[in-house]
Amino acid sequence: MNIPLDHYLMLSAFLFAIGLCGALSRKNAIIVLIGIEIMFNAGILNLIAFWHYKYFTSVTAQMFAIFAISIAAAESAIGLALVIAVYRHYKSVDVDEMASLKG
Amino acid sequence: METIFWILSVITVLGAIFAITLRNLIHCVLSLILFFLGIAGHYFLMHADFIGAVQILIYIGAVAVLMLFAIMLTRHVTGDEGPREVLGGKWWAGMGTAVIIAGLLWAIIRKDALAQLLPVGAAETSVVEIGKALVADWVVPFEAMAVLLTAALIGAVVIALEEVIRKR
Amino acid sequence: MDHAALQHLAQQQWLIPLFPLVAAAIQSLLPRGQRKLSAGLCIVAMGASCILAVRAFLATLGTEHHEVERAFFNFTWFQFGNTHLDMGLLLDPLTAGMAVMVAFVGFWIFVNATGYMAEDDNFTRFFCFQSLFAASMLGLVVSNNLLLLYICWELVGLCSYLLIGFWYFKPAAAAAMKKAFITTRIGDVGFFLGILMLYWKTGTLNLYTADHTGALEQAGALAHLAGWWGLSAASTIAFLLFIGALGKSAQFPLHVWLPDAMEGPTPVSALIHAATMVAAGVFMVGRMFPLFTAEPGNWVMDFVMWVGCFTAVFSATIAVAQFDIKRVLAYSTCSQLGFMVMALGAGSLAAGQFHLLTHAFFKALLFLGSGCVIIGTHHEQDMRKMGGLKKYMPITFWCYLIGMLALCGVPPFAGFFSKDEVLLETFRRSKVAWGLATFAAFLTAFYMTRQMFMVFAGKWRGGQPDHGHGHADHDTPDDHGSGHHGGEPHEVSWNMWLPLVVLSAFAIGLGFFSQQYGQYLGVEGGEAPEGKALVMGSSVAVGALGILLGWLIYGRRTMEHATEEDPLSASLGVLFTVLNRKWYIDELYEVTIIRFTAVCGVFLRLFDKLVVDGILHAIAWSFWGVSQLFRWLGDEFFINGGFDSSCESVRLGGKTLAKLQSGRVQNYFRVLSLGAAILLLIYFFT
Amino acid sequence: METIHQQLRIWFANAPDSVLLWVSIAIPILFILSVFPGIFAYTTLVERKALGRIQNRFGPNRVGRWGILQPIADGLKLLIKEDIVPRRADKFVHFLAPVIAVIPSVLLFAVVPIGAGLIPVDLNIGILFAFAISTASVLALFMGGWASRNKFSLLGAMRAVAQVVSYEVPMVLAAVAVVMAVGSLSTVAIAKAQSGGILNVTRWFVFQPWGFVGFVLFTIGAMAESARTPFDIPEAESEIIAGYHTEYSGFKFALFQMGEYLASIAMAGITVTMFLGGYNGPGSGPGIFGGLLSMFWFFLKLGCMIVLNIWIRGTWPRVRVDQLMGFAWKVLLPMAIVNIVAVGFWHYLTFRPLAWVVTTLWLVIWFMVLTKLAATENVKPRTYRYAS
Repeated sequence: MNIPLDHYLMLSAFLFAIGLCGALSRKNAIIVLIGIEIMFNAGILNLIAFWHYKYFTSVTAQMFAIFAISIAAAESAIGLALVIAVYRHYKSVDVDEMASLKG
Repeated sequence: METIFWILSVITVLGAIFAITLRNLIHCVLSLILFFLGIAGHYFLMHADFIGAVQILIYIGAVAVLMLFAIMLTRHVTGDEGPREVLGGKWWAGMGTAVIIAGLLWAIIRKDALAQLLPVGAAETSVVEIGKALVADWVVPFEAMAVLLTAALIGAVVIALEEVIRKR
Repeated sequence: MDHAALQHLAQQQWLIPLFPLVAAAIQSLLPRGQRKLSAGLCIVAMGASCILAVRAFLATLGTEHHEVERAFFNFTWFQFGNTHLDMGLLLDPLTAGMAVMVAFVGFWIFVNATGYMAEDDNFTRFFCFQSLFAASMLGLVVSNNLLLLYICWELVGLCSYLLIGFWYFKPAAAAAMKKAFITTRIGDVGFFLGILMLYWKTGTLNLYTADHTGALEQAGALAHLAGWWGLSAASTIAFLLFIGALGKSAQFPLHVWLPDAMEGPTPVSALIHAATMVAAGVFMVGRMFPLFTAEPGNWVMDFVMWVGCFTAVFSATIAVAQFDIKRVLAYSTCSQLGFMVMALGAGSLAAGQFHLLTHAFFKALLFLGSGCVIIGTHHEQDMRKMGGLKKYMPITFWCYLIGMLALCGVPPFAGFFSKDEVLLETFRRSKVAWGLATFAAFLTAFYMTRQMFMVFAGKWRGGQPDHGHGHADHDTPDDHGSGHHGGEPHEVSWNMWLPLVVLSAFAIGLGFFSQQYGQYLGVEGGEAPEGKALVMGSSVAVGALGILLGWLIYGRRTMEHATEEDPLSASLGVLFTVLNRKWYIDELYEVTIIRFTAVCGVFLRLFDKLVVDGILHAIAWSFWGVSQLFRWLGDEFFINGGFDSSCESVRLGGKTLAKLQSGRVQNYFRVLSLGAAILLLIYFFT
Repeated sequence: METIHQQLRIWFANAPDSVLLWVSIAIPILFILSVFPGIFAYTTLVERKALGRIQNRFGPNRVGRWGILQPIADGLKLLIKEDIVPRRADKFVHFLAPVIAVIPSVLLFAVVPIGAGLIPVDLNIGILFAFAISTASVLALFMGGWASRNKFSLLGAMRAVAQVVSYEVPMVLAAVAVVMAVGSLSTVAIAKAQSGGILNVTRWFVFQPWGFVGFVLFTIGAMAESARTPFDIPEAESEIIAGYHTEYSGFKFALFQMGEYLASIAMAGITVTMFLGGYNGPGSGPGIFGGLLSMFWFFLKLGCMIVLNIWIRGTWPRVRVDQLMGFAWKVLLPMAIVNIVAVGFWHYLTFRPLAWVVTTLWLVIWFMVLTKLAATENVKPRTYRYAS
């Protein structure tokens, strides 16, 4: 395989931008979470790419990837639970409507 | 192998784009799954088998399913969005920022010599190594992660159950 | 006892605080009804700790060397990068003696508490806190590490907070708990600074280490490093640490919390004022003593001595004019702590620590005795409403008498020897301080005699059918003396007086070991110092004088009615009121420090409103400006239309962002990514 | 794959390497795609015959002798039936769901060693791969149920997702016990670890206390995961018609069935590999004869597992939803964790008789405790609040 590292980095950058775009512009909280997940994945992809191209003798990158994935899982669980709770309250998952801290 | 890379990349990018642009939320999550699969494929391609399997197990098996459930609990089960919002309203703000960031990253990556690295016949890390590292050098983060996941589990249950508890 | 065995014992020191800790953990889960189990658990755990402490103590006894036999066990708590935080356990004479005292006195206090708290609903909660208190104090004693010591120190503070406010429904108790916590916290700031500075200068928090690089073993080196205020580093650290002790051991400017702490149940008072919390400060100074003495001839030691001396006299004067039985003891504790601190300041570790030990025994005795009196008279604390208790409570009387004589420094009792030693050491350092301290000793004898006569002599002045404050509501079934509607005092049950008897034995006998204790600590005993006869004579003389005066004023003619004026107040006039109001220190703090803090609060709020909010608005506008700049840059350099429009979008986004407080998550997020973009731009162009 | 490649290289030394590579990739794929659907087809026949026998009737007996051509007839019938798609259905997802249902099931066979040295891919994360793939099967059920725009379908889908997610946990933990004992995630290594002993039989994990418990847990989990009776509440016909495939007909329905059966067979294969010694049996080993024998043993055991599944299906009533969930979380999950501890005992107690005693006692005591704790429900006559 003769793909240089920058292909992966650019793919990852591109995915990150897509996720960012989704998180910034969609109103639906679930899609915002999806965007964040995409960004997470782009980051982890970067990590693994660097591991594969440069630091393959070390196990650190994989450890980081595992921890990042676990954290992302926890984050999405909490995020979605929050979305459900917010929905119960506002009857909406539109992030623009969640502008008040008052219960 | 380049072919596989390009195919996977196209799948991944398309999955990501659809995941944030489609109107139907369920479709969004389904294309997100496609995206996750593409990423997992990339991991397998880079001989990070374990991470790939973990990616499928956690993201597709847990996160995506969770999202489907959340959609079911918060929307009409059809998952349709209300008014059309794609490519309208605030859309351009996000798009602009994203394009700027993507462009800058692109430029930076192009500039960096490191990015021209070619793979050096990387040996894959065996699962045994990962396992040993997890319980030896990385045991504190590992334990912290366990605590975090437990806390997240309990927290998610509590947040989601709040209404039920209050009713009692 | 060879060193290996000692080492082995040092490794097991952690067991001593473990038992009460486990007991506390279990009790926190017990239902409220499990009184017997809770108390039993607590006492058994404390007994086990006591046995272990005695075992460790016996092991340290056998050493005949001139070098202090010291064993320690350090282990790494956790590690980050190359830095690692250690924990350690220590076994040396100071620790062993202190641990035995804490565990032993604590044990008997627990036994007494089973009687004192018998009527309380929250019996298990009380014992849970007590156990935790004992555990943290024992942990503090056995630690070979300032971090562990600090953790336990704070735990002790927390437990005292919980225990003083045990009856949190009483407003006075709630206020007292806060006062105790906040006042000691002021001292803790100093303590913490001292710890930080120590770590900064030595790179370790272990007191002793195997390779002789422990904090105390570097004291000599620290004495040659420059610190603050023209002191050497060692003395600076010592000074900061002493501020911590100042709060914990209730020395002069920070003494105000201690008398208020009387709002807690009496066994708590015994535990706080005798064995544990206040002792913690003195013990800590003793523990860190090498730092204090590292640099000879600086003002820190003098400062310590004078603070102690002043507190001793000052509190003794207040104690003269108090009517609450526990308050008299509280100020007496302050005063005695002043003696200990003074001794330490005079440079004698042995005298200070020995007085700490003896004082712990007889003050615990006195407090438990006052607890018995309070129970025996059905929750009466005002001495004016007591009297004649000798007839009703003989056992308590005799034990109390022993405690009182010990405190007054009457020759064969423990207090005589230890106080004598303190005075002697002070005499060698400063004659003025010695004079003042002797005066304080005189006052001590006086106010204790006053108390004795008011409480035990004469005739019973309480017990009027209409007496007291809501006595009716605890006429509910209680196990001691059911038909006591007349308020007749009665002797307490055996589990309350037994501790008194045991502690009395120690209050009598402990003093004879004063020489041995000095040797045991490894401090060279002064060979027949000059002025020994003078000091001893004057000390006995003032003790006798104080008792005599007390008898003259209060003993010849005892009070007849509770409302009768104190004979002293007639002769002292305004001064008596001032003393009764504790020199108006609380009021002084009220008008100075607290008022000042409130003013500061108002000022800070203004600052927040004007400056911080102003900065926030400025940031908002600058963001808008940045987005304007972007537009301009974009127009100038990239005439490309697509880029132009995206810049336009950024500008639009920027405009939205100017309203920073919109509460919209996505807006924040947009600012964030914009910031990231700017950072990337900077990275790209530099 | 590599071994096939090497073998081919020995046999056809002249052929170009790339051709050999593609051929060596194609062989296992073709094998899986031909053999296992066949097994699936005849499993349905066996199932119907066996159920017929259990329910005191004949089962299919018209098409061919003993109904032997029945699966082919069924397949033909389903192929030529009209494919009905509900008008309001999400057409694309509705179409995609049955396809996706089959893919993970087929992929599962990639890590099942069917004989000594006979495995499509010897992944060093074999078991993890299997679990990762099998979670994906839940998506097909969800997509099918959701895309149909039918509330029964949707209910079935939700039930399926909840059930699969719940049973995944004890199943994985049961497998962890094996992984711990072997020290590898590779299915080949797991099978290899069970060879040896008397007649290649005594080292099967099922003959060890923790292995037996693991086997039971895993079998129950696998059964629930593939939604077979008694755990078939996602398609409980008396409650929600046919669950997620209510709106499917024709060949799409067949694909759903196929996915389900293939997953069940593959899970049986993994069970065999992990607990029943895999391909190990008397006479199995390297070489042509040993290899054939090992394949024989593997398929024999697979058949036994399939028959066991059918037998359980025929004899046990369906569980309720709450019982299903309670069983997974209150009994299976703690038992699986206890089992992991048991493996620890087994590993560290090198004196075997002692290990036997300790492990067995540990497991038995916990089993009794857990069943006692879970059996809080008193069976009382039902009371009807509004209809008495």
